[in-house]
Amino acid sequence: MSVHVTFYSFFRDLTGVAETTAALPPDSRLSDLQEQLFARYPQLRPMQKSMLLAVGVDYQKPDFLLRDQDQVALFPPVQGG
Amino acid sequence: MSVHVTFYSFFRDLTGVAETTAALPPDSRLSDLQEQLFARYPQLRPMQKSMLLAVGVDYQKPDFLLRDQDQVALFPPVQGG
Amino acid sequence: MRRQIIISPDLIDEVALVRSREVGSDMGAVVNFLGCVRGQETGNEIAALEYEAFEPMARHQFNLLLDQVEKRWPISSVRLVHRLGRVAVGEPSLWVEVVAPHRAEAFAAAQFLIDEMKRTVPIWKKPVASAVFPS
Amino acid sequence: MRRQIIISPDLIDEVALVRSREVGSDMGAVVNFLGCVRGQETGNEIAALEYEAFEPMARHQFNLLLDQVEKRWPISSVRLVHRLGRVAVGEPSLWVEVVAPHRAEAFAAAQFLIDEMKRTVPIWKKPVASAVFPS
Repeated sequence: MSVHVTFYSFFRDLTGVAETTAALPPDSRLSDLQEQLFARYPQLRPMQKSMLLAVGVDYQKPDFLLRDQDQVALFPPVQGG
Repeated sequence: MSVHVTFYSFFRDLTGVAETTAALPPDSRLSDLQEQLFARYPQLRPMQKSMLLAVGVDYQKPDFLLRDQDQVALFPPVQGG
Repeated sequence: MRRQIIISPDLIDEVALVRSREVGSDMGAVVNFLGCVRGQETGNEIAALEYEAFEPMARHQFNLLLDQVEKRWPISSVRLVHRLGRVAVGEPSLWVEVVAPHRAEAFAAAQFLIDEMKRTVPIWKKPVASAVFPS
Repeated sequence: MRRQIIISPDLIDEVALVRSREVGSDMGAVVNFLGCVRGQETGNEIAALEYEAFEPMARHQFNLLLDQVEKRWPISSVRLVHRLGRVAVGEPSLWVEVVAPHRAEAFAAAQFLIDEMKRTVPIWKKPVASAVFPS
């Protein structure tokens, strides 16, 4: 299956891209996607602890079970206001 | 000595006057003034517990020592806002 | 700390107050409170509240509260407007603005001011019943 | 509960917002918060902040917070404006208004919203140094 990934804030600077796609085996979780992205963009890995994960417009935890065509967003802590 | 007394809010309705004067012996306290006013306006006495007392523009307690020509104000709890 | 205390029968002109606000470049938070007259007072329908103040003392007591605010928080400006006389239901009777570096102190100071004002500033209100106040 | 959520690069037009306020006759309190860009960010002089949002998610997360506000307090209206893009020092980046029957709930809800927003609503800021932003 394939998911769509968007990076926000300085994660976009770290990866050099705003969006990408990832091919994953069935029953993959957000954590599997993270590992694949860390392999592709090693500079993201140190951000793992504070990294926020969303699927669609809702926050999800690393154990979230992905589905084909999910829209995933990865970003650092928010700073509105 | 003589002090000037002003009533505010419904104390004015209770006494029927906005202002009055009171003659007092030297070394009188606010509590002495209160007693004289209660004698003159008995309908004020039930208000004693919640009554606020000011001399000039500052709150004072019943044991406050009055001086000739003091400007005293008597009023119920405040309700601004 | 900039201070402005207005006790007046005039309508509160929020737009003019917003336009005359001064926020220094080190100030990050403005908290504004507006108290409006509600249509019910202790269960009875009313048309307005009639406000009365012992004005010089009210001004002095507001200033004593502002002295405390100035000591407790790094506030750059407090502006206060309290109306007198007849204030119709829905109209504001009180307008308070606090400008501070951060929001926590702006919120704390604004709430402190309003709470204490209701304890110490000699202003009173009297309900005006609906029937005697044609709209 | 009336809700308005605006996430936009436009200047925050406070006067228009004040004029479009709706306060029912049973509402006694309006709390308004304005967050302004300060001239220093973590010790460095800046000229502006550049705000970015994941907009559909930001709007959804704001709505989730408003759902909580609606459950916890008898609020009649919440209006929120957050700017995007470059916001110069001294300009407001955030405007929040809460209308409630009494001041305690209006203050509580406004503070809850701002605190939680800073935890959950996907908006980020980047300082713009003074030198690269001629005034």
